[in-house]
Amino acid sequence: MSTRLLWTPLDLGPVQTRNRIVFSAHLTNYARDGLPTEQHAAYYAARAAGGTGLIITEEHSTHPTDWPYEKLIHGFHREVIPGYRAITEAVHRHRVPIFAQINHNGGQASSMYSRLPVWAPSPVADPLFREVPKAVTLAEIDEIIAGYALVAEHCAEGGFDGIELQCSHSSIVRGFLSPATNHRTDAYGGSLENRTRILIEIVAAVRRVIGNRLALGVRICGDELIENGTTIDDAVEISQMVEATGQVDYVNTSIGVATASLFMIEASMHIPPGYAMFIPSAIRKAIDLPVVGVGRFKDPLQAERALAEGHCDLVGVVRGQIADAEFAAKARAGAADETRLCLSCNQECVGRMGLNRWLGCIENPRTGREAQYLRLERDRAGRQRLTSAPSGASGDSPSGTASPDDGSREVMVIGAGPAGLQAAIAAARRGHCVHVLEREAEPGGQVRLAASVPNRAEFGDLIRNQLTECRRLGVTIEYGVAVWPGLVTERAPDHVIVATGSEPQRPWWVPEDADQVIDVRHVLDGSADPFGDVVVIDEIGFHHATSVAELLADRGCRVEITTPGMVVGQDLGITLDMENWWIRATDKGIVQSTDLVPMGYEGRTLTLLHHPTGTETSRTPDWVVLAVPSNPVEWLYHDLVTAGFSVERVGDCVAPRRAHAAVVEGERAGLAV
Amino acid sequence: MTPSMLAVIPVRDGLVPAGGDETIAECGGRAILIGSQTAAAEVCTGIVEVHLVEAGSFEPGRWARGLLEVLGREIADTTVLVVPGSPDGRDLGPRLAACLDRPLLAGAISITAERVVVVRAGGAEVHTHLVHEPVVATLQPGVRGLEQHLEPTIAAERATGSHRLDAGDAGEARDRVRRDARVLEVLEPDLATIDLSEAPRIIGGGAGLDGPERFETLVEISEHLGAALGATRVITDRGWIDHAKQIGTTGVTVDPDLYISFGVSGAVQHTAGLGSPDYIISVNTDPHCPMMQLSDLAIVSDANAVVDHLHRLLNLGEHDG
Amino acid sequence: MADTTTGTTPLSATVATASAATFDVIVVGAGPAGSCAATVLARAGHRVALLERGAFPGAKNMYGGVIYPRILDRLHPQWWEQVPIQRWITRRSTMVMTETRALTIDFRSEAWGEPPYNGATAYRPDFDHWLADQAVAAGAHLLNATTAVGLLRDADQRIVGVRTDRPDGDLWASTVIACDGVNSFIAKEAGLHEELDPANYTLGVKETLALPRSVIEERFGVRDRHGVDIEILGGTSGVNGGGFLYTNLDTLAVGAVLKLPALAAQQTRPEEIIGRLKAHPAIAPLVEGGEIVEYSAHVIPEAGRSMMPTLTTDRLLVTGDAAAMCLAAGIWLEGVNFAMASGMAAGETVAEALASGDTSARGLGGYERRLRDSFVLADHDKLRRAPGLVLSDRVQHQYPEMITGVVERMFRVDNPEPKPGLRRILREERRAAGVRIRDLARDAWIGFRSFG
Amino acid sequence: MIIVCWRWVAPGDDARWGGVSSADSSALELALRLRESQPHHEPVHVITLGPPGAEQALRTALAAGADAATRIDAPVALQSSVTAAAIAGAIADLGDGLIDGSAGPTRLNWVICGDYSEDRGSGSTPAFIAADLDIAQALGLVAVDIGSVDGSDASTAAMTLFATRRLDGGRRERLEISAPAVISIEGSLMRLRRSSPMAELAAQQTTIAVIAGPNGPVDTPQELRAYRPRPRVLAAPAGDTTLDRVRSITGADQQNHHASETVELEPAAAAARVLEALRERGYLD
Ligand SMILES: Cc1cc2nc3c(=O)[nH]c(=O)nc-3n(C[C@H](O)[C@H](O)[C@H](O)COP(=O)(O)OP(=O)(O)OC[C@H]3O[C@@H](n4cnc5c(N)ncnc54)[C@H](O)[C@@H]3O)c2cc1C
Ligand SMILES: Cc1cc2nc3c(=O)[nH]c(=O)nc-3n(C[C@H](O)[C@H](O)[C@H](O)COP(=O)(O)OP(=O)(O)OC[C@H]3O[C@@H](n4cnc5c(N)ncnc54)[C@H](O)[C@@H]3O)c2cc1C
Ligand SMILES: Cc1cc2nc3c(=O)[nH]c(=O)nc-3n(C[C@H](O)[C@H](O)[C@H](O)COP(=O)(O)OP(=O)(O)OC[C@H]3O[C@@H](n4cnc5c(N)ncnc54)[C@H](O)[C@@H]3O)c2cc1C
Ligand SMILES: Cc1cc2nc3c(=O)[nH]c(=O)nc-3n(C[C@H](O)[C@H](O)[C@H](O)COP(=O)(O)O)c2cc1C
Ligand code: SF4
Ligand code: SF4
Repeated sequence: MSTRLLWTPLDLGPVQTRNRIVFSAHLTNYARDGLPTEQHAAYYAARAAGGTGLIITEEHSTHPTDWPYEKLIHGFHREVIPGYRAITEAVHRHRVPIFAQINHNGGQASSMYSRLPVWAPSPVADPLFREVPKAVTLAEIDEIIAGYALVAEHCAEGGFDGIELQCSHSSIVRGFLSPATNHRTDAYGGSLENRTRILIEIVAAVRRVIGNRLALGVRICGDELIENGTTIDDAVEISQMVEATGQVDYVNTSIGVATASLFMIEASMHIPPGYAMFIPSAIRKAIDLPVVGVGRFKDPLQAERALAEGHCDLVGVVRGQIADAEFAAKARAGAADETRLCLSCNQECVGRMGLNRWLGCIENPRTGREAQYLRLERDRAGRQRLTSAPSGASGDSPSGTASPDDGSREVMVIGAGPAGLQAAIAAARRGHCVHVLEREAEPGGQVRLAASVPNRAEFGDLIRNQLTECRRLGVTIEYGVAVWPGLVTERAPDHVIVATGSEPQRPWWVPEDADQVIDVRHVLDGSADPFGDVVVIDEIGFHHATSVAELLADRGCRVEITTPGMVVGQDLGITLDMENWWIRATDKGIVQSTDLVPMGYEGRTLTLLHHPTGTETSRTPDWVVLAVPSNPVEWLYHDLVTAGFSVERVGDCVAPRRAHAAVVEGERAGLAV
Repeated sequence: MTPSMLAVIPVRDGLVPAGGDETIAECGGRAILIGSQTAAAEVCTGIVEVHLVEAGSFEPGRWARGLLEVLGREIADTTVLVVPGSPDGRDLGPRLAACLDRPLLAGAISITAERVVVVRAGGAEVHTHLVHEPVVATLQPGVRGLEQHLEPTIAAERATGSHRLDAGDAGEARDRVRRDARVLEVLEPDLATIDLSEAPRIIGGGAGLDGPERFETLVEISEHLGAALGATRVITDRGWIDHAKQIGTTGVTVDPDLYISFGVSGAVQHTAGLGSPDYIISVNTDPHCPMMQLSDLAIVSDANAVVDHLHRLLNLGEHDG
Repeated sequence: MADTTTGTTPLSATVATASAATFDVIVVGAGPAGSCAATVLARAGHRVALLERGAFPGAKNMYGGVIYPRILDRLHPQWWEQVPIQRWITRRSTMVMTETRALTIDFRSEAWGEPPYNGATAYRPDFDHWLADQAVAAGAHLLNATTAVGLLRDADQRIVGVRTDRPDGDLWASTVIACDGVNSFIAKEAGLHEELDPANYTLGVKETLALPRSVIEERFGVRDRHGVDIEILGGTSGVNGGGFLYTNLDTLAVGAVLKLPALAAQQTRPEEIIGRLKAHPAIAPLVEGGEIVEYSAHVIPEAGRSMMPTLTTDRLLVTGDAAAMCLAAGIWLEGVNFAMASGMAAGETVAEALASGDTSARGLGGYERRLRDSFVLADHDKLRRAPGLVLSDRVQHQYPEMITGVVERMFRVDNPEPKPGLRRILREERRAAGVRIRDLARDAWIGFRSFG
Repeated sequence: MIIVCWRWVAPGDDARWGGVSSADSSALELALRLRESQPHHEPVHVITLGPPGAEQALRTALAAGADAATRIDAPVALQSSVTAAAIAGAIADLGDGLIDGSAGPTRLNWVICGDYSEDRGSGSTPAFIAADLDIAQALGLVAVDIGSVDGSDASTAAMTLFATRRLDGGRRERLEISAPAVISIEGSLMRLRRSSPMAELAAQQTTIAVIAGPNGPVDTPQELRAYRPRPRVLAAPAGDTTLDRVRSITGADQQNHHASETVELEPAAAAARVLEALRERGYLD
């Protein structure tokens, strides 16, 4: 299958995109004090340089009553304009058009930051924020509309090529469109036509200020996935009304509501790629405007197919381009297999949004740090007599000090987990000669295990991507070699990076001879095969316990997960895996018990303490499977330090954490060689 | 003439061709089925009006002329006659157009009684033709899809009328020219070349297989079992077999009765294109991978050795590889 | 159903005895060299076959993008009225760059934008096709899609023609001119070329970037059909070589010429080197937003005079790239003009020899003389050592560092410090760049002799 | 006589890159092989419709062995029925009684076309030619049994050809085609032979007959735009409740399949087990 349609230009009103790939709107948390920053500019510019067809920025707020999260761009302040210019100029340099998404989040917000009542069509509390909003008056509706127009004007002044109205998953306009949140009885409520009135009025007001120079798009939700919400038929009708205004140049789509069904908007790997395709397809059938399809487009072929089957005219590739800024360019050059494929893990992009941190990517240490890396490389390459690298206060900055470039060195990396492989890549990119030694017959370390369970296979692409990069850079990998200090002495590398990961740990309460108590890793690597009644103890609060529980349930075990936490798999909420987990766990009959601390194991009896109440309960399972913190494998590092080698360590062998830490540290250590 | 559409579907031995159902759906359920055993033909979309014309074996010239004789009124009253762009349809369409002296709009992707949209310039352009005068159009199979896949209806049960054309034109044979080629026999699908999407039995190979020669062995096995060969993306990426054989979201969507997988892990991107086989056998070293979970018979074993043994058991000769 | 493509029999077995030659001359390769040779000979009334491997002349030929066609004055007066060019070069820049600094010498001449012009950018499928058309118009017999696969020899081992890949494909002639480009198969067959030494070759890589005409004219400060030629020293990611950037009407050609052994040693892919060149602060603003429409790579004989084969043997001449007459030394990237000139010289020589009835090596002796009298060998002799110098580590890495360092400090205002003297700057920057006086002096001398 | 019809296409109207499809060139090869299978010399005549640039392609045909070539001077973008009519007219003009054989020994036997042209047009031209000449057609042939041509004596009426044609669903049919007929073949069938250098040079000197063709009607749509595929019907997720729809979209409702039977076997036994299961299920006897 060729990717011909993908590379065909398309007109969106006055703007032409050179291909069909859109970097659709998404929050980055790069804003500071309500203003866009240099971080934004560098981030978008990298994607523009990487060949994307169109960029749509994160939302710019249209009104002071709208401040749902801290790092929101306050588009209604004129002070944003210089920042807008910096962004648009950086992007335009690559001849890529950039649109601004403008929005009022309406009732999907809290008054915490704004200290103003939240506005909405009707006093219906959002399930996430649980705050009853103020139903807006007709005068306030006019104010909202004026706010959109004002921000559109700022955007035009700031050099944007178009405006997108976010009317889909988190917006006061959505609030009006949806019968679930619009209970009004005036001209703005009731019939679909009435509910769409505010949208049509905003379109007219915005078009009036931007004239015909800028493109105007509307993002519409195809199924809110909430009770009594709008569904695809409504979306089709709304699109037709939007088209009928004759003032809109394209329609973007999405699915779900950002608060109640966020997990469907930024679907994790449990949900099939292209899952929301029915939405653009149905809309496109009804209207003539170009329609954008979004939702787990990970692959140029997949995108081409969606275009070829007429489901959409443009494809949104958001996380795909967060993970690899050159997604489009690589595909264009026929090197799609060199793409750093997004894992749909949601750990460092979506996940960090929930934690109020700037957007990153588990696989790509450069995401969000484009400017620093650019500077660093330039400085390095120029062999400038630098004494210190760009200082970043946090550990997130690319590196410590820039070493003088004194030619290629022999680097030995021990361990082919994500940390070791990333270190190898970074060092090889610096021109060093890198050799990786791995004990097992295969690369990947714990990631290999993590990806071996149902529906988690895409997590393994992390390793596949790293291996591709290693191959390209000429990194050599030797398998089946368990490294000991003597081997290092024998091979005498110039520098060693230890990335030996972590190993399972037995908690204090497990007796030595308890053979039926095992670690999740033993289940996944096949060294144990539990049966019957199984209790999985979740002290990590991530995929470890839930994955194994599912696997065992599939094998016919009766599984209960217990956790000392308030909920099993606590962090699954952050990566939007929680809802799917619940659906599957229920289907598979997995029991979840919370607030339980294991206290002892005797015979086959497991004692558990309900810590809020102090009551003890017990279980007598056939097997106990532990998802508990592991031990760093650090002896080799210490031995090598003692032996006087130039050595650095990275990843779980420093302190057992997650893959992003392994990758970031690997990159840092590799660059520092 | 009020704008109207009518599908003309060439049928062989009761078989509706590729794109036939789509064509009928495009015409709102109005159709003529012409060919052999039309009464037995099964239609998987709504039928409003269907005329059966028993016409013997495929002879496009004679069919076109004959249709005018038996259904001249219906045809004359129809603005847009739509023929599926299947091999027979592509042959019949121009003959029909020539007989009727109507323009032909071939290779359409969308047809209504008012406008016909055709693809041109090797797929770079679409041309919209407004229907000012009666036309014949051919609809590309597969571009439309069906709203819902209905249980097949036997055409005869809904037939508005039945007609018969003289099958042979023995008289003509001795004439100065024979005006149609004669069908000697229809050969059943050659599984090596069949479109995977149409194959009733499929063997799928995945990354568990260790080399391209394994696939050569598999080709022989699948031929013997009357199955077509497919593969996962990993394999097509490696170039061991053609991309057209890739099953999954970015490959072909298949729907076989029988699926046998060797060394396939069963990633969603693969299984999403698998349809719903009646029976699945998988051979894999990992009993827990999703493909094995999906299987009716999951065999834990080295797929490479199993392939070789199968080859031997089927007496397909020693394979050096 | 089986396919019938006629196979060719092994050549070593060929002992030809044809008495009546089909042609007087066979010219192998309808590149610039071949077409010029064929034109000259056809005009002199000889029967000439011009063989071209591609679907038409130039169909597959790649190069950087600039042609200096003045040599055509003699062959095609007023050539500028017909030749299909992209832009006339009226600005030529030479850039010396390190990863963060660049020094540009920029020359502009309006005279180059008027007849008789100097250089032009052109697409090879256009230019070569046109040039071959001139040969056809003169009466040469052009055979497209015809590859020469060997030389025909008679019982005395004399060259009597060429075998092609077509059925019944033997063509007879008393003289063969090898114009088949770099790695000339014919010259090798004739025993004129020694085995390939990678050290003598560079790899030319090029990307063609599409940009609107107006953008190009704005960025490069040209209009009408005027264009720019930028040659770059340094900026090739540590691989010895040089870069270039040329303007066509609505595309840019950006590329690099890279020393093969250095490239292999660095494990860097040529695309990445172009990628980094494009990202250089001095180049990025010129190429930004260009969409890659083509990527190509080709080897170039670079060692100049020192690797030229013997140019003549009995009944055979070697021209153009086939004879390594390409000047690819850093800031020079010329070959088409040398090819055309040598093709013309070959044509004239053979015409003379045919008239005198002696096409032995002696009869063809006029070829080298002609070349020596023209710029072809004159330039090559003069620049004999230039490739070595330009591609040396010092010129590639240390001098750019030193030169740009000097300029940076000259123009930097270090107030309140007083300006240091130029002499001190020179000394300090030379040391900082690790350049020894002895090498500097020697290189200066070679440079002076070559370029001065 | 055998007529070969070529559709010449030049991308971007640049004649240098112009040419015919591999199906068209294999049509000529088939014609030449049919000619060679006959004891007498049956003339092969190539016709193309196009601008002067198309003559280069006709010269290739002459060099490869065609006896004559005609260019119908006309724009390439005509309606296929008009193109066909022009070609049929040109064929008819080649001689009275050519088609019904009444003209004596030279009668029209085959009109051979490629199955598709380089610009993948509508593919309907051959059928229109057949209709215009009122002769048989056999289109989309994937195999032609050249040895089967029956009719060693050109004057006998019946000349037949056996061939295989591709149907849908992977099926094929065997056809008996009696001359005169229009046939079209796929490009994979055979490759056009290369000509000798001297034939090539000779062909360059040959004059090519040019006849005036129609100027229209060209294939003019009311509206022309860049290719925009039609949306294939795609069902919206089923279910009335939100959860039903979520389950349907996420595929949660399909993920609960358990292996009915899992066995661990040595390869030999595993292979035997596979065959046994296939037999049990009736897939194998
Ligand atoms: C079941 C499970 C699920 C998980 N899920 C997630 C998740 O969803 N998201 C997430 O971010 N993280 C997850 N993790 C954690 C994540 O996999 C680890 O944090 C990460 O792999 C650590 O990377 P590393 O390279 O530091 O170490 P490892 O991945 O442990 O790799 C260390 C490598 O070093 C090799 N090695 C050790 N000693 C030697 C020696 N002496 N010589 C040679 N080689 C040696 C080992 O064989 C191993 O291959 C999960 C972990 C598990 C076990
Ligand atoms: C956007 C996108 C689209 C995609 N589209 C498709 C698509 O259309 N089709 C598709 O197939 N994939 C597609 N993929 C790739 C898909 O995600 C999987 O990577 C792929 O299907 C895995 O192929 P596999 O099962 O052959 O390989 P693996 O997942 O590597 O599985 C190999 C299997 O072989 C087993 N095995 C190993 N050795 C042996 C042995 N000796 N004997 C028996 N078994 C053995 C292993 O246990 C494992 O189960 C797509 C991916 C993305 C991101
Ligand atoms: C990257 C790069 C950039 C360059 N930039 C420039 C530049 O900017 N300006 C400049 O003046 N020069 C440049 N050159 C050099 C220039 O391209 C060559 O010197 C010039 O093309 C040589 O002409 P030629 O006729 O000898 O050979 P070619 O142009 O190589 O022509 C040889 C011809 O012979 C044909 N042929 C080969 N073998 C056979 C055979 N066996 N049978 C039949 N036909 C055969 C080929 O198809 C070809 O048409 C560049 C070269 C490269 C690689
Ligand atoms: C971190 C993150 C933040 C997002 N924020 C927004 C937003 O502010 N506005 C919006 O319309 N969509 C937002 N989205 C949704 C994306 O536009 C897109 O629909 C979604 O990521 C699915 O596309 P993908 O699978 O290509 O990532 C966000 C997505 C991500 C990953
Ligand atoms: S963090 Fe995970 S989901 Fe987010 S962009 Fe990176 S790989 Fe994709
Ligand atoms: S303990 Fe409760 S009240 Fe106190 S900080 Fe935590 S959440 Fe807030």
